Amino acid sequence: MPIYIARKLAFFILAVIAASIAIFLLIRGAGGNVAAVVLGKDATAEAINALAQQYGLDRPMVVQYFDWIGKLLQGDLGRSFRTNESVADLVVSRLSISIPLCVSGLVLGLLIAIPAGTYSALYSDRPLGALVALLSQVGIAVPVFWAGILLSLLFGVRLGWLPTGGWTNWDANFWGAVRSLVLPVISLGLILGASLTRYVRSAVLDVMNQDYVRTARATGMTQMQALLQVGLRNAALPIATVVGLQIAELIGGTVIIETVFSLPGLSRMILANVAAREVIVVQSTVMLIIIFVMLINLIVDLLYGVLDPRVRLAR
Amino acid sequence: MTIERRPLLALRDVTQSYQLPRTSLFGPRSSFTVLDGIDFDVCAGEAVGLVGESGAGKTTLTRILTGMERPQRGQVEFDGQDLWAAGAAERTRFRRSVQMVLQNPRSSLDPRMRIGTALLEPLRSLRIEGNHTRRIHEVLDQVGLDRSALGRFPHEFSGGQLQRIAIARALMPNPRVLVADEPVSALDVSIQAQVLNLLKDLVQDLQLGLVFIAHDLSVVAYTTSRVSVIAAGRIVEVGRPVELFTRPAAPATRNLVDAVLTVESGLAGTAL
Amino acid sequence: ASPRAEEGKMILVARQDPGTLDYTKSNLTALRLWIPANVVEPLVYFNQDGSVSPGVAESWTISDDRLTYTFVIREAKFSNGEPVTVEDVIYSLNTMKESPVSQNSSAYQAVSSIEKVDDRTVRITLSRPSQNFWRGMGSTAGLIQPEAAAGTIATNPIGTGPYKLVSYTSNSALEFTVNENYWGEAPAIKDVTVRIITDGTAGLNALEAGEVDTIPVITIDLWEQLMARGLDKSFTMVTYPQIGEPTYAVINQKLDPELRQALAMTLDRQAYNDAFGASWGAENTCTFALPNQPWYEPASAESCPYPYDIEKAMALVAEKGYASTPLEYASLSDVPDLSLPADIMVPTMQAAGFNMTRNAIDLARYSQLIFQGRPPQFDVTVMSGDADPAQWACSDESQASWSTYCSVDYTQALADADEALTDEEYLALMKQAADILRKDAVIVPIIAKKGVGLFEPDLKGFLEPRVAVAIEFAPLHW
Amino acid sequence: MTSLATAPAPAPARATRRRRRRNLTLTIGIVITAAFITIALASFLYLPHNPNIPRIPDRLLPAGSPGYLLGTDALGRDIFSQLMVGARTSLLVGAGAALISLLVGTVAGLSAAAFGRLTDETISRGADIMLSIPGMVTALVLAATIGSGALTTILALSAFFTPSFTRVIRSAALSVTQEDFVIAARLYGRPTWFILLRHVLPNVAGVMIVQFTLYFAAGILTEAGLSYLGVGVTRPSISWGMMLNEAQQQVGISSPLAMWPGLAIVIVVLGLNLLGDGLRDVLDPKLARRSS
Amino acid sequence: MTAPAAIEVRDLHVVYDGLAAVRGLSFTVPAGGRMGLVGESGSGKSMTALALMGLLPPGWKAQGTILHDGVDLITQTDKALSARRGRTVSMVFQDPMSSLNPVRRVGDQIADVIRRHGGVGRHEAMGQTIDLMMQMNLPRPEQLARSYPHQISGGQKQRIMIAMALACYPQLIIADEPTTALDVTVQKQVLRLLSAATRERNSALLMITHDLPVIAAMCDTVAVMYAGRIVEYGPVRQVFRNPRHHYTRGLLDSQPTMDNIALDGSSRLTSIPGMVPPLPALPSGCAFHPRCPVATDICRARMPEIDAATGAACWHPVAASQPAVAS
Ligand SMILES: Nc1ncnc2c1ncn2[C@@H]1O[C@H](COP(=O)(O)OP(=O)(O)OP(=O)(O)O)[C@@H](O)[C@H]1O
Ligand SMILES: Nc1ncnc2c1ncn2[C@@H]1O[C@H](COP(=O)(O)OP(=O)(O)OP(=O)(O)O)[C@@H](O)[C@H]1O
Ligand SMILES: [Mg+2]
Ligand SMILES: [Mg+2]
Repeated sequence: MPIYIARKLAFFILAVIAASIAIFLLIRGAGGNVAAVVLGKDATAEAINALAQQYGLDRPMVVQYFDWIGKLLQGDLGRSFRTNESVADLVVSRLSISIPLCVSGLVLGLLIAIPAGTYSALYSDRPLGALVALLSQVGIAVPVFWAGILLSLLFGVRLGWLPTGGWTNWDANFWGAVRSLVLPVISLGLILGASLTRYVRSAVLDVMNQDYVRTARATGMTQMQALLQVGLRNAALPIATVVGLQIAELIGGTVIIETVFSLPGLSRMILANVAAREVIVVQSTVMLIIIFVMLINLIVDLLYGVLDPRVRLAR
Repeated sequence: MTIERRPLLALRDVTQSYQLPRTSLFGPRSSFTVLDGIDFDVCAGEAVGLVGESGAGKTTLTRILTGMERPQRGQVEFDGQDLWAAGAAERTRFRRSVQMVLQNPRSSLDPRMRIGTALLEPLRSLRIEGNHTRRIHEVLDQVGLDRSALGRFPHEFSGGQLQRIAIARALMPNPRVLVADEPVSALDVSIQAQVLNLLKDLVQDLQLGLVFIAHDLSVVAYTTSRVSVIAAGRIVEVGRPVELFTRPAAPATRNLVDAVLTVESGLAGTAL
Repeated sequence: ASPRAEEGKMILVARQDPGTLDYTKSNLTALRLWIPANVVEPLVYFNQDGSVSPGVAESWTISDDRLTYTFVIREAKFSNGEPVTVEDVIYSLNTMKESPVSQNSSAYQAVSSIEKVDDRTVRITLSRPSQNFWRGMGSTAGLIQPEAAAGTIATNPIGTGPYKLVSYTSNSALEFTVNENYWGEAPAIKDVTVRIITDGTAGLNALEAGEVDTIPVITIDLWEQLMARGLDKSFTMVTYPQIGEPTYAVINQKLDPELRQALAMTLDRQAYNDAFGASWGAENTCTFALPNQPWYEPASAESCPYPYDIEKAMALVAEKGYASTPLEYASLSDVPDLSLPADIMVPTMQAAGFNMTRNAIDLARYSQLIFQGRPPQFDVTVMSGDADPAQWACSDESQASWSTYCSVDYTQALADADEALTDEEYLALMKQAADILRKDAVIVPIIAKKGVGLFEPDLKGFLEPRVAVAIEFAPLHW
Repeated sequence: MTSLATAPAPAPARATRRRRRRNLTLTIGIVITAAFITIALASFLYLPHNPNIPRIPDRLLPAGSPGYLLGTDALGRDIFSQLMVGARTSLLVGAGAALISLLVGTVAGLSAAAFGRLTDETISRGADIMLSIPGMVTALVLAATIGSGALTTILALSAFFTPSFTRVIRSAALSVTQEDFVIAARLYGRPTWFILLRHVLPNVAGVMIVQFTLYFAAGILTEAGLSYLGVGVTRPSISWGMMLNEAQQQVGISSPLAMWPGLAIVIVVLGLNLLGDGLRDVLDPKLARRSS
Repeated sequence: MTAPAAIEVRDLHVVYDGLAAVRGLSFTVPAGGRMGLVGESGSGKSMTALALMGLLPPGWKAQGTILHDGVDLITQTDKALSARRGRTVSMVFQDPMSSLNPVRRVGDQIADVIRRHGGVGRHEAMGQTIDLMMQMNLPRPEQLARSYPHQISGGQKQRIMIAMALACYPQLIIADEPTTALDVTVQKQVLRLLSAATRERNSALLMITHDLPVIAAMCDTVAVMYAGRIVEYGPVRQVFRNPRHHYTRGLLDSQPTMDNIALDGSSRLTSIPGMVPPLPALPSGCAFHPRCPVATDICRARMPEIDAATGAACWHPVAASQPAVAS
């Protein structure tokens, strides 16, 4: 186990470094004079050069990279060119939307996927099981933003039950904030749920076909007991892995959903800042997201170690 | 009978070990000796058996025997020449002369390759000239297969037939030694006999050297005239099958002999 | 009735996030709608009727030769409690003078000195008379901020206005509350929230659902929807010119003038106007102004040098062989209102026989092309924005920037107008200047959109913007 | 002994019923995919209207209006023609991205499986790293870097599909390289590259085709997302996602505008997924139960 | 008929959508008796066992009668069967490597069975588990009980499986090739253990294997299966010493014995030509006829039933006096 942990940690660090270089190159490679964009169309050339100098954008790339990384390591995410706000503050203010959105979307997705996937795995011969499988196929084919548009057309425009978009701050109007998250979360959860259903289904199918489940049944467990006591515990491992991997996709989904519902979340912030070439904001924020995803995957891996004695006890 | 033995293929004091995965964060990686000072040989027209428990090192030994792995210590000698010291021409001759039959007949043949093509593969690979069609027909006759097999795919055959095809493929380059690693353990009882008989015939008819591996002593004993018992990477006993059965010396041999169940002993109530 | 009426609150909708609140460096409408007049005040206010009222300046005198302006600064406090000093005023004006936003700095072109006379008086001396200067003092160029708080201007601008900013969460909301230190009469509504809802439909939904009280600026893409939903009936709809954006095609000045003119003939103003399904809110025009400006004229045979005439354009293309000139239409991909003009114009230009390719490009890349020494690749683009004709002015080609019109004549004409001593003279000169621009088919006006706002019927008192486009909260009341 | 009766198919009993359902899946998948490709190709030969030329007087006509099968959009452009051209984009981007990923993923996956532990570790860990970078975010940044357009979209999608291809092909190839026939080929002297091409590649072809089909679908879906965000395809090219982006500005007036492109995406993606699943059952029985 | 049979199977069919893996099987295992079911791969042995347990794979249906403990198992609900599985009838599977839950300690897995059926507390169940493991000759049972399956050897795992099967003193234990996956040297120990432990508990044993010597060593009666049917049925001694069906005869002849070995290479095994037919392509009549040396038209046309006198389902049984195995 210590070796396992050490390997995973080492890989995590390596991965973060690799990702940071990739992100830096990608974003710095982006066309556009940062300072010019930041200053807007009426800016004078002198002002632009001054700004570039002020933020050290005229230094060599390598220097800029290490400067950025060095500050990042000290917890300094940098500052916005336009507002001089600290990126950390920006991110934190956005997280109050993105995290609830992501987490509830994921939870909803799992709440849908685990029962639905399990049911359709066990009863693929029954009409309902086949229906669930079909629905999950259809759900996978539905673009998350289209689901969002349709939901907002139905519940927002036609029925007028829920806001079609926009955001009220938590402290301004708690229930208002909750209401503005309902449709986004449902869209995200439904679509995520559809694809997770497939994974759960195949994981459960896989596990329930294992010899040890047959053994459990042969020693007197009912189908349901075998599922709950043996099947799910074992299926949890592959499902956890998939969920870890899906986090990256979930974040992709939130970019779109935040746009559909005009939620000022983290992803939207990135979108806006990419357009504005706020390189520091984009770099640091994207990096944070990547670290977050990698951290989740690290946790899943370590969890795997805890859940699976084959890994845990391998010294 | 003890004329001068001139082994065709021989291992001399062969040792092989593998590195084990790390067990502690720091400290050296330990290694694991799979084969330890092995001496082993086979002559033309002779069937030699190798038995041993699972993990004893049988498959590793075949890999060294066929030149797929280079031993850490010791020599592999073919026709009296050290394989790993020999030149390219010698190596090519070795490749043609030592062929192998593997355990699982179904996975021994590429499912997407017609039998005819599969049989030609060794000839092409080893750049053997000559009338290939005639050679194929010859070999098919030797293993008792119909020519109609050539156009078909592996999934159209039964396990026993596939093992024959695998044997046929091994025979294509006209080898002098055939190494068979558990060639019958995946086969049904009624089929197993067909393959064992075939191998025996080939040794006789073609003066092949056969290295036959199994963990079932009775099967090995039936097929071969000399058996080596391997345990934990060492050859612990060599002898004629009958002698091993009746007077096993090494504990490992005794275990294997003990393990043999026969219908007769079962009926007699002495089996367990 | 809005539930906010009782509590003395009000929620407005903004369509765009300002990103930064530094009005000295940014001239985004999204910022100029909310901060000037409400939070930061100019020296003076120009009223609708042409009269001038005091702002940060309590009173002023203008010398007869219109070269010396003396402002007496009000004894007031900024919202942070600090008193307004002459130093703050001088700092503010100097900052604006140096502003990277040409709209701000251009007001100071004629300024030769800004000096303190005494603790309450500032004197500004001009080298020549300037209409721009005087108008600027009532616009963003005349906004007064405390020097001490300059560091946080981007997120928390401070001023003397009736409101102060409580918080700004980008892409979410701006929160305002009354400024206790305000020198004037306390406004009726104490707390104001500007909620940023970028999706127009969502904004209208929010209004209809009573979640918000007003959308003071509704862009043209929503007008059709607004009518279809009958919102103009259930809410008070106001139209006013100041916020309207004129849309104009910008044709690269480097192109042959006759080619430019042929291109201008393909611009079908009526089709463009109709495309929004709301002809009530926009007018076709060939002048460079908003309807509140005196030199404005709707499109007509007289005012349009190159009216839409596809046949003539085709004939010209054939005659002059323009089909062989590769042309590029740069459509800014991240500015949503700009794809529609391209959708309409590019096919028309192609139909006329021009060898036109449409190239989507984002703002950042666009700016790169201009600023990094590379000549602009684009040949035709469409912009919408302020109606200040001075913004195109560019005296020689080395100064060329995006949408500039580099012409000595034009620059001179504008300068002459600037020096006008009377409004009549100014108007006449501006018309002459506009004529030069119009005839050269570099910046080609298409339509002028009105400003349109919807208000909760109980919300009264809307005043047309006085400081540039600023929506003033103070006059509004339940 | 020379009789060669035709022999046991691996799971002969495995059910006509299931096979029937599998065939249905496959058939629906093939039909939808074929229709989609046909429409995309047909759009080069014939379009009811030019999808980019506005006809303002005909704007916002409902479906079934004379001359406009599915009606028109806010500029009077024919929806059906736009959908046809959009199919082209989806085909190009989806297939293009899947193809590039397939090529790179195959090379990487096969190398990882064949060239020893170090190569394997490097490639696999590299793929892991890429997998934990959110694809949509990468695509956004990439679109900003290279500029938006079909090509960028293809590149961005390939960048984040490739690791999945690599992983899947690697593990398929790994299981093939452990088969005895590979050992046999090595035994009679075939070099690694030959084994990869002649034995491994044909045997992972099934996996490759399935993976291609599924990611073809994923590519269409993601392209739609990017174009919806405005960083994908822009006019004069047309994509379904872009149509949805435009339609969303009109939802208050005409909600059918948001229906057609969405439906098109769902049907095609569903069709390709069904095709992929169907093919997986046929080509790759070992993987049939696992879906990835 | 003094004691009721441990299990009585009458005309059992196991079918799936028109395919029949088992076609009309009848046999009885008396209480405490030991029966062997022998046949080649695909002959339907495992399907029979799973049918008896009520654990057929999805889609498969059992038809006929399976009398056990006074009830017909085929008519029972899954819940009722669950209460029996592991208590009155239990099973040992072929592959011990994959038959234990990888994420649960082996001791707990045994204790679970005891608690499920014995209604005893946690602590007591653990005590019984340790006892049981001791009886299975497992070294250091306390420590082993805390291990996970991947930490112990195959032979030990199979003993754990046997312990689980025997935990509740079942009337019948079905062992489906319990030693095929094990190392040869371990096979005998496990068989010995299974034999002794069932005898001790007076549990009947249904031993399923393709290995004739194992049947000879373990069982009293034997049923030889071919293509889903029993082709020969009778006491082991009688069937093996004097097989009446040509298939049984062929199987016995294919077996390497001391004789072949002693002759040192010169002897040959007799093999059965051809191969086992696949399910969807079963030959008409007697399924063995294409491989049978004495097949005639009637063999091709009609399916023989078990003859009470010979115990073989054959139109032309092997003559009674011809011994197969030298005695
Ligand atoms: N490449 C390798 N790296 C590390 N250990 C290995 C390697 N190959 C084989 N071993 C180990 O060497 C030992 C001998 O393996 P080998 O396959 O030769 O045994 P075997 O006698 O053929 O067994 P079986 O009867 O199960 O086939 C085993 O313990 C195995 O785990
Ligand atoms: N899940 C299944 N689906 C379809 N057919 C099956 C299934 N399991 C077994 N079969 C078929 O049923 C027949 C009987 O299989 P069974 O497993 O009972 O044979 P067996 O005698 O146990 O063979 P083995 O010695 O290989 O275990 C075989 O032809 C097999 O192909
Ligand atoms: Mg081996
Ligand atoms: Mg079986």
